[in-house]
Amino acid sequence: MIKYSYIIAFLPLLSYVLIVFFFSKREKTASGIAITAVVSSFVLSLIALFETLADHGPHIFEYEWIVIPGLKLPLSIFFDPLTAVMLMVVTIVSSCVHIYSLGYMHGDPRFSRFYAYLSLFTFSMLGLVLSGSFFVTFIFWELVGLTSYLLIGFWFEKKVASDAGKKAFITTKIGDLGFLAGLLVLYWAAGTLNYSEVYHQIEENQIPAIILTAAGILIFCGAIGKSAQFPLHVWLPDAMEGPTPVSALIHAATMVAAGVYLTARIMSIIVVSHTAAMTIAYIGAITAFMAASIGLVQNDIKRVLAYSTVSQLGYMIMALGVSGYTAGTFHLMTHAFFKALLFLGAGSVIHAAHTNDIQQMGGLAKKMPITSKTFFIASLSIAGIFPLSGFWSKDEIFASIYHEGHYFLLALAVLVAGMTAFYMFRLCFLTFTGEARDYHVYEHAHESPKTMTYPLIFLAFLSIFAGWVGMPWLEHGYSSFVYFEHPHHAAANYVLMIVGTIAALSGIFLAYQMYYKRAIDPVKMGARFKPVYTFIYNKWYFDELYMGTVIKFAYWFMEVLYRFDQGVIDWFVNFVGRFGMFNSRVWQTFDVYVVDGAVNGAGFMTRWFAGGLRKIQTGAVQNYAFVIFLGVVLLMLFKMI
Amino acid sequence: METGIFYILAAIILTSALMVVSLRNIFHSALMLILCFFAVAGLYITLDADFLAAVQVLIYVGAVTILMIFAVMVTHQLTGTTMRQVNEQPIPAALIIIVLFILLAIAITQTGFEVIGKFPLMPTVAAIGTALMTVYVLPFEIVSLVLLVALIGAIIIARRD
Amino acid sequence: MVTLEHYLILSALLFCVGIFGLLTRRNAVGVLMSIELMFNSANINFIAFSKFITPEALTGQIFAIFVITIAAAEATVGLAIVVLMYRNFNAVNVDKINFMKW
Amino acid sequence: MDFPLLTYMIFVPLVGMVVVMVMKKEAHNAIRYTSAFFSFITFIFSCILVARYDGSTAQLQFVEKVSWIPSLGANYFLGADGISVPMLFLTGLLSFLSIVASFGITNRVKEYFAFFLLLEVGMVGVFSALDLFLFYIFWEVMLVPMYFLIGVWGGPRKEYAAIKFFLYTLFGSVLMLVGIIALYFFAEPHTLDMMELIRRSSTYGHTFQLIVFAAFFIGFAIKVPVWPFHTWLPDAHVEAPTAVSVILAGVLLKMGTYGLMRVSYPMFPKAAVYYATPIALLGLIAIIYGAFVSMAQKDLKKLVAYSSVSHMGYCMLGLAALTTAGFTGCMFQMFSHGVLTGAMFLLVGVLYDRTHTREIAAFGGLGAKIPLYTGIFTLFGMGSLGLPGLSGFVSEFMIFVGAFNSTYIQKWIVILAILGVVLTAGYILRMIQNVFLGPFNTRWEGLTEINGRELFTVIPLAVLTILIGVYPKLLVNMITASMDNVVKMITG
Repeated sequence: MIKYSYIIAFLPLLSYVLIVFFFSKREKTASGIAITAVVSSFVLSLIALFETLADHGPHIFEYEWIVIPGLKLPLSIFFDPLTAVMLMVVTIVSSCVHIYSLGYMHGDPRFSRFYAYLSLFTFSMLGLVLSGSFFVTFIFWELVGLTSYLLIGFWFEKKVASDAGKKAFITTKIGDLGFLAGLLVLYWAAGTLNYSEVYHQIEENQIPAIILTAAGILIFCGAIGKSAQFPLHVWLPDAMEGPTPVSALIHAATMVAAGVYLTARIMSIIVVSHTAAMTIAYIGAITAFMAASIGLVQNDIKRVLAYSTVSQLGYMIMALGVSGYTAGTFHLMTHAFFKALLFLGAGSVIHAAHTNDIQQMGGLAKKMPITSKTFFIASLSIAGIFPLSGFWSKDEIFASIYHEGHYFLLALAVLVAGMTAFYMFRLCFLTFTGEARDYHVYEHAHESPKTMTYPLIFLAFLSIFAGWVGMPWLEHGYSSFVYFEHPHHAAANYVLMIVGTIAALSGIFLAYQMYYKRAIDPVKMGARFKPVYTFIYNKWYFDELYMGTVIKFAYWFMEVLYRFDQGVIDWFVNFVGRFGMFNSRVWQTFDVYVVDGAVNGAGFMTRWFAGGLRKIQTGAVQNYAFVIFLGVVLLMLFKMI
Repeated sequence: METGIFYILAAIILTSALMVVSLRNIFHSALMLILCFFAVAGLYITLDADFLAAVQVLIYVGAVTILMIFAVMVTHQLTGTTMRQVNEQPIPAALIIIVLFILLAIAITQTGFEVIGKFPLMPTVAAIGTALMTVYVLPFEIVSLVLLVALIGAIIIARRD
Repeated sequence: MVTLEHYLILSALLFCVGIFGLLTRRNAVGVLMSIELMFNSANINFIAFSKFITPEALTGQIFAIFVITIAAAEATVGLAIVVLMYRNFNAVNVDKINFMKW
Repeated sequence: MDFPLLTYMIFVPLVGMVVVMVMKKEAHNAIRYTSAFFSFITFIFSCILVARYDGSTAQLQFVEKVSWIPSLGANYFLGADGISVPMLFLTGLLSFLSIVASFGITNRVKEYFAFFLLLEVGMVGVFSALDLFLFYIFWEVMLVPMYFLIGVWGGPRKEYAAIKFFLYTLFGSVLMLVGIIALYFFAEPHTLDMMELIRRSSTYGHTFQLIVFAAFFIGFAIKVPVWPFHTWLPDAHVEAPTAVSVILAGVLLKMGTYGLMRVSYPMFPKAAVYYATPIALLGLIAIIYGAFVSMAQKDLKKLVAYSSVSHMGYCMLGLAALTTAGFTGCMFQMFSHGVLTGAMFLLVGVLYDRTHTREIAAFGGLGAKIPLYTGIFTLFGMGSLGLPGLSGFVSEFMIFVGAFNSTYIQKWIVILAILGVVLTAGYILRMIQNVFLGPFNTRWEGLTEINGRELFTVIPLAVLTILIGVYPKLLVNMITASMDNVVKMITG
């Protein structure tokens, strides 16, 4: 299967083409095709996974694309265990979302188009995962960006939605600038962009360290954009304007994780370049902390989850930054499942409650048993409670950081773990427990249809057990499958496990006290720490900062340049034109009065003389005769005198 | 005697010529022209040119003047004596002929002609005939042609078409 | 004694009178008459010269004959023109026939 | 010499023009279909050209050479290689589509189509002439119909735009003529044969190269247009009728870069190296400046016009690189930009025909009303902003790689030029959002979907942009041998 792994990606593309060209009017068929395609991809990925388990590879395939002297860009596939895992993640989450959307998008006027976009996204994401060179990655990187744009702005009649789409596209594009520049630097230095060849050259020390650092950081810029890392994280919360299944698929589980995937792909650079590694680690750490802090106080259920995503992505990036290849990718996988579950659960809630505001919810557990139960499982998992998936992956991250000796980062990671637990349970308690704060919402709430709850159950199952493959005691667990260079098999560190669990439990306890028992009044807390509260409630004022600086500058600059264009360049052109006109008028004057004057003068003189002279021409023969004789007389006089 | 005849003839010629150019009635002018031609013919005789005198009378008086009189008759309704017969330049014309005459007279008197004396009067008809048919035969024939052309031309011009 | 000069002066006078007529007469026939006068003056000259300078050659007389012939031809054509003028322009005054004016 | 394909390509439209001229003035439909027929024949010829072209060699193909003005050394010398074949194809295609798109013209139909066919003659001629004299003649031939097409069938400020276009281009032509004359007299024995002149390029002195190159460069730069000679472009585009804008953006702009690639660079290799950095800087300025100014536009057509300035800036950057990748990218970008911008203008024209406004702010939410149109427009918009899978990306990437790997220009220029990518995304997305997304502007309740004829004009372009975007080898294989040849001539 690995040999034909491109089929995995092309099935959804086929589905996209079919839907767009043939079934855009037939919703049932369209969704059927899309689901069939993605499930088939899942099955094929599963086969590929088993093949990879047998032979880790990497398996490399190349298809000629552009070959010109000095530039060779093949379409290549690089199939290693990470690819296999990513394929699984993408196809599983995508399948769940496809099925879930049957219920969620039911009755939408652009139902088949939604499935078309989902298929296109799945294709792009699978392509991204399969790609065997930075160049091909970049291609699919842009394509997932496009589908993200299209899906965020799916309900484009809402101004906020179309704004959010645009913001997402442009913000990630800024990161892509770095990615592109990194590709250029890397290509310039290495002469190839294929993973295998680049890795090989790095191993052989053929590329100077400084260039590697530059290339690494530049490529990581792409990840900053795509994975919504500080300082380009601002687009992700806004992206929640898209349909919730989209948020689950693209903006929680897969596309945003592509940045992490890319960072994992530059692990070779990270291990050689300390600067690059630390840049990555600290950006991850800052992001994790910042996003978690913002998540503490948000009231929009999807925004809380969005900040949670940003925070968790920061976690993964931080792990990769400290060379925790296994840890980062492991957390990527577990996070994909429970975060997708959280989003789908939130979608289910929104579907039922028709609101995003958790302050208006409450007590929904009674109305929505499956949703609330799965949601709790996912929350426990993300908080890192033994023995759920999140616990294992988070523990792996702690272990990696600890192993590399970055104690400050470790402390931060633990703190963020506590904060995560707090805001997740704040969300759970406010949504599902207690009294209904908005009776109207409560009254209309109902459990979602089966198409929506089955994926929830399936994902809940994964949220519990998917992490078990990474138990430190397993001899042939995750760490011996996905690893960098050689299996990194750390022994179980019970101290870190306990510390992590304590952090999570204390977060949950605090949330319990504040939002379930109401022992501590959150409003009072907010009032007491007013400046901090306002600061984090307003998301650290990043949007305002960017609006006030970059955007404002761009707008100002474009106006200035346009004015310059009209006022200076075009003015000059017109001036030249006008000067020409003026000149021609001057010369015209000269021409009329001097040159033409001379010509006309000559003519005039001639006329004047002639006018005199022609009077001689009387026409009377005798006058002529007279003159003749006069002439004779004169001649004689002349001769004789 | 000879001198007397000359002066009488000269007087007749000049008087009649002046009347030709100055008479109001063109018909009278034509008559005066005949007189003038006769006088000139007389003058030819004094110059021993008997044949030419005859020709003068025959052609000028007999043909040309009669032709002129015919023309005058044809155009008679326009040649009434009431009209001014002289144009606006008699005074300049007079001045110029006076000056011209003075100059001619000066030229004539100043020039020393080599006069070869007088020959006795003798008939010239035979001599002229011989000359015309021998030495001057070509000009003679050309002139006859010119006459012919002039005749035809006159007919063509005057023809009413 | 009548000398060559006498004849020449007479001829000159006649010539001048002819010119006067040529320059002043309005009637075309009058103009033609004046021209005949001038021809005659020229003939007088020819014959006078013939008599006084080349008495035996008769060249002057022959020339005079030619002049007379030409004069006759001239008169014919001239009078034809006069008739034509009269017919076409209803005028025989030469100063009226001034199409060449300006 | 077998079938004289290029001659046929040049003269079929000319015959068409004559036929149109003798047709009855009132027979509008007959005139339309006749012109479409003749341009279609030309298009078929261009397809045959592409099919029979052998891209594996840089040799000239389809050569026709007939002595023309022996006293001047001017020949009727035609030929095609990798530089001209894609342009000829583009000309054939866009002319045909433009003529179909102009079926809506009702004013002075006969003259319009006659001029259009004459324009096609000039364009095909420019791209196939290999004799400088012939080249110059075709160059001027195409100027006159363009002037009238803008000046007679244009918008409210058509006279201004037409005069500006005409004078500006004429100014460039004059400089070019000076260059041609200089070359003619410098070459011993005097010749106007481009290939011969290129062969002798090593004999030209350094200073001579610098000066004559500059003369040619300004001549061509006005056509491209390179900043700061670009201001005729927005005016001409905005005022010109839709189809003329398409030709203007799709083909005429390419003549500038084509000229640089055909004449300036191979003939003056030393100057090309000497001027590499200034040209790269001009390209950089054009990219950034054009993008920013596009962003400030409130008129759809003007936006697309300024985006052309930006996109042609990439071409200049690729040229300045003096690498095969850069040159191939430049050529690819020329083709791709012709397709994309041509389509954009067609689409703007479609909208304008229905709404009689091009003001971006007047629209909004059209995506719900005319989804098909929106989809196509978005496709070309994405192509324009360099989305992978569409043609724009391939060319941009090749240009960037080519320029970055070049030894002739500094790296920071390229890095700054990359900024253009995000700026392009900025203005394209802003435009798409303001026109198609957001709440529906009820003023356009009666708006109808794109019709069959209009679809017919844009679908080939859409197919093309996807085709060469996904499988660029189609085009790359056609051009790269020639590009490599040119680069080798310059860098030795």
